Amino acid sequence: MNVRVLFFAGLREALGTGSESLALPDGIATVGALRDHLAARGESWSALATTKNLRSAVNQLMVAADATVKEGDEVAFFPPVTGG
Amino acid sequence: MNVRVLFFAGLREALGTGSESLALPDGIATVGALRDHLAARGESWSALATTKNLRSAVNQLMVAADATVKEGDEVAFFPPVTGG
Amino acid sequence: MSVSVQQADFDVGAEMAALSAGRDDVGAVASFVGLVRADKAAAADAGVAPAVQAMTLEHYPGMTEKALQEIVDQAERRWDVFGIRVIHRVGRLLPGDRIVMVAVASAHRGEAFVACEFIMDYLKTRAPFWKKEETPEGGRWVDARESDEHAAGRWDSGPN
Amino acid sequence: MSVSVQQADFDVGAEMAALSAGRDDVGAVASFVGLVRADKAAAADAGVAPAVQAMTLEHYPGMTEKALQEIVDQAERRWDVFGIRVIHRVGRLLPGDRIVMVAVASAHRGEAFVACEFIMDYLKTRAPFWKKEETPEGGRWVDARESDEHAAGRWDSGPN
Repeated sequence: MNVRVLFFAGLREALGTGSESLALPDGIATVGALRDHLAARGESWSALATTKNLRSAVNQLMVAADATVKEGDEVAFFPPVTGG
Repeated sequence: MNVRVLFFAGLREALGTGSESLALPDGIATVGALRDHLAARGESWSALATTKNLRSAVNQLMVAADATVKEGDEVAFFPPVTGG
Repeated sequence: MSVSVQQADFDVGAEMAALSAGRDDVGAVASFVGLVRADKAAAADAGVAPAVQAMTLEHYPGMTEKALQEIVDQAERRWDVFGIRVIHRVGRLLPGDRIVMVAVASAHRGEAFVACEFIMDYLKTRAPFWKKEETPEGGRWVDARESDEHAAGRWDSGPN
Repeated sequence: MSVSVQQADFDVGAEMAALSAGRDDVGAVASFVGLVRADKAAAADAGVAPAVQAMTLEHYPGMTEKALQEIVDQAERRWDVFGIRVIHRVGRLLPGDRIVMVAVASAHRGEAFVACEFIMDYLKTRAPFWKKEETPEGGRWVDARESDEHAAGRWDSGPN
């Protein structure tokens, strides 16, 4: 399954990248599983596990960790928002 | 005792005048008594008795009917305010 | 000058900008503008209120400015605000014309919003202005509204 | 277009005027402008927060606009308002610069004020923007504030 992953703000800086297209191994079907998968790369990627109150979105809609990820989805991870 | 009396809005129109300087007879010492005194002139002056929720001010401060009137005071009568 | 009563229109954007000009501690400016409504909907719905063609605003020169300043002073005592601007027009106005503006600058939005609402509520019930509407059926003085008294009353229980 | 995300500054007076232009049923326009604060007072008081020299606003192109539009749509469902305008800037801003504006037009002031506050509260907690402050000690990402979550939470019990 191919997805596009985006990172924003402090998380983007910690990872050193703002986006990535990747082919997911079988068995990764939720946002939470995708997050764990990426965090398991180690090094700076552990920021995905340690960022406080990490938020996620699928196809530009805010979702919880148990949300399903499908082929072609755009999945984003970011810290709590601070606009306004 | 000499006072200046002002009238505004619908009351001003009903009385046909916006202001008057007058010498009060002895015994008129409050805003309420002044109002009654003027209303007793009859004709259009009865508007001072019949205007709903008539408001009054002495020297440009909103007051109740029992407020004292002194020599040289500016006393105003007007309907409830409707600005903004 | 934080309070003005005038015939002329005003520039609300410029007035808001002036409240934060040259300083770097203002994080929030809340504002309100009131306009003349034609009230056609009410006229059509109820068949009682003819459409407003124009409106004349009368005030009590001297007392009106003092009453507005007292309201502004009270807002400054009650909330932590940096600046307040109130402008109220008088004279003849047409539907769509601006009548009044209130703008409040503060560090945070909560204070700015609440002080702005407070000033409008008190202005509506405590500042000597009177509106006379021109309609196809003639002139009529606007009655004070119960809902405005109610809105002003909700501030009475707070600190003064 | 009721929602814009842009680098350019905006003219809040012109935006407010546009909400009532050509119509005679708007009686109230409430607005809010948020600005960059230097936070010197906090820096001096607490000795923890160094003064802000500049701020960079990041967003999520596409999602941010959708999130703002969804907030505006919700406000329009909840209150009887005639028009809403939201502009949020992105990029590098200096203390005193405008960050965001919300303006709401309605027949009466109650709806205009409450919808304007609702939009600001939801924008603060639901629209993907992030602030990075530049201080003499370096850059720091602004933490989300509990008070903003609290402010947004007070709308949850109302009608949706």
